[in-house]
Amino acid sequence: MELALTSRTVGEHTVLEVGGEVDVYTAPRLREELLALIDGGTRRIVVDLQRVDFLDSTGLGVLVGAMKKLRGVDGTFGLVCAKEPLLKIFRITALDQVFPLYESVDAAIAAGA
Amino acid sequence: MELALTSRTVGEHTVLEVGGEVDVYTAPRLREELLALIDGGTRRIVVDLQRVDFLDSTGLGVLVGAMKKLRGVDGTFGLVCAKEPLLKIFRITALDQVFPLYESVDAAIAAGA
Amino acid sequence: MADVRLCFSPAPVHVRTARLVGVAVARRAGLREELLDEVRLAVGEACARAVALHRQYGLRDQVEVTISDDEPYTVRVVDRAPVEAGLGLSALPPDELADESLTDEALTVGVGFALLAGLVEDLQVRPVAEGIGTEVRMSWPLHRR
Amino acid sequence: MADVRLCFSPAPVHVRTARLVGVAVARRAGLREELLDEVRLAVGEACARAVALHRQYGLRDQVEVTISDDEPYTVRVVDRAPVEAGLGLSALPPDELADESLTDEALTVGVGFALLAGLVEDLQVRPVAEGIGTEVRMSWPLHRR
Ligand SMILES: Nc1ncnc2c1ncn2[C@@H]1O[C@H](COP(=O)(O)OP(=O)(O)O)[C@@H](O)[C@H]1O
Ligand SMILES: Nc1ncnc2c1ncn2[C@@H]1O[C@H](COP(=O)(O)OP(=O)(O)O)[C@@H](O)[C@H]1O
Repeated sequence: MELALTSRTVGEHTVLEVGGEVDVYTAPRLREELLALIDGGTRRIVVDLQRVDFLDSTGLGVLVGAMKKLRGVDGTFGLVCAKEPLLKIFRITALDQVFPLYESVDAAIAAGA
Repeated sequence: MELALTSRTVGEHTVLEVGGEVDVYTAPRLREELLALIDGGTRRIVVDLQRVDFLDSTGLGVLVGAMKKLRGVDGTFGLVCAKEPLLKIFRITALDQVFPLYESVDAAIAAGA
Repeated sequence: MADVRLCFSPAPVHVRTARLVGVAVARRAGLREELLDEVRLAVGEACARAVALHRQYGLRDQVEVTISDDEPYTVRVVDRAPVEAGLGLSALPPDELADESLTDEALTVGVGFALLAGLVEDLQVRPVAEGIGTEVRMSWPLHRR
Repeated sequence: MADVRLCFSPAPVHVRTARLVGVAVARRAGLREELLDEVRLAVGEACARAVALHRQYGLRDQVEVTISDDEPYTVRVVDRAPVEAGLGLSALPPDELADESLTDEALTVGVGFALLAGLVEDLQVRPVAEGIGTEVRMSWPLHRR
């Protein structure tokens, strides 16, 4: 399935909902979207991965890149991810220790991600 | 999708409902099923193709073979097929002029197929 | 230039993989949805025919499918059977299709060819340039989205 | 013996086709459903890695995926990049992953390798037997149904 991106504003946060396959083919589009948000001044981003069907290392690389970039400008970056196959990918790569991972968008916002 | 075969008796007729893909890989199973019916004494067969997703020349060959075999023993053979993509395949191969084609199982049985 | 090439041992099960690839690459190349069913059936027929020929001649060589996803979308299926066999194709009229003396194999081959010829506007069947075998070449116009 | 071979130009879009083929052949070979996600991800990682290497070195050669559907189900992905590049793989610890000085490319390569190594129990990475390049070999036990 193709990549689907939708963003909405919730208080101070921008929630980017990602759906479909985030892979070597589509990850560049995710990167552009995240950079556009950051360059446009957004400082608190929550990326909702609940509708992601497939995520590979290129997609993970884009997420890490966005997190670092936001950190450099005193922003916050949180990921919403509760599905076991996806969580497994974060564990295997040790990225569960790098990203703040939340069970839901509400939890991410409440934690001030 | 895999081939699915279900048969039931309606009066004098045996209705074989075929679902899934009937192709070079699965057609042998359809052939075996039809031969088993004929060898078991069945003389009036209606093959319901309504749930077929894919049909290739091997599948068509098996259907023609069964029809000829039944004809040789004074049996009848009807096909139920109303979906346009499937009908197109029968037209292209001129097999619409070889098989009795019906819109529904009821129509096939009413016509004494 | 072939962008994707699939080679497979001459077994019916792999024809399914070839159909899958033919359709997936076509979809990504932007071929119109209505044509995808044509591609699925045509690639399947061409590959089933090649597998049948290899089995008939006891050839263990792989069947080769090459796809170019530039305009036009082109699929070539190459078998390694003697050319007489590969080129001996023709569609059959209805009265012959129902004829008792026609073997099931001959019928399937005739029907397969009728499907290929009936579905694919741009179809070529010719001996391969190198070695023994036949190439079935099919193409469809891409209207990139 | 390779039963299915897929070769493709080093473009990201074809990695999707390779994943599709890797999973379709595995499913038909009878690989357990739970392992299919592993195959999808591992084949994707190995092919994405090969495509990235070809692009990095400006190689237009095709990436080659060969599949054996006998026991064990085996997928080999061959790139044609200099071996130093192909073998220079390692998983990164968390503190390095988050390190500012790590480039995005290096991070992706490290994460890709961590996924391969973490998912595939039977994984081998070695220089190809002939010519230049690296082979990533992965296999899974088939419990035929
Ligand atoms: N590599 C992956 N990245 C992210 N999510 C995945 C991955 N693999 C599997 N999943 C998740 O697991 C769910 C079930 O996977 P799967 O069994 O492959 O479903 P499908 O029936 O679509 O093949 C998917 O809907 C997806 O959300
Ligand atoms: N070669 C074929 N033989 C029989 N039926 C077909 C064939 N091709 C398409 N169809 C029918 O047309 C319907 C729509 O086809 P398609 O657009 O390919 O659906 P899908 O969304 O499953 O790809 C299928 O569900 C199937 O019933």
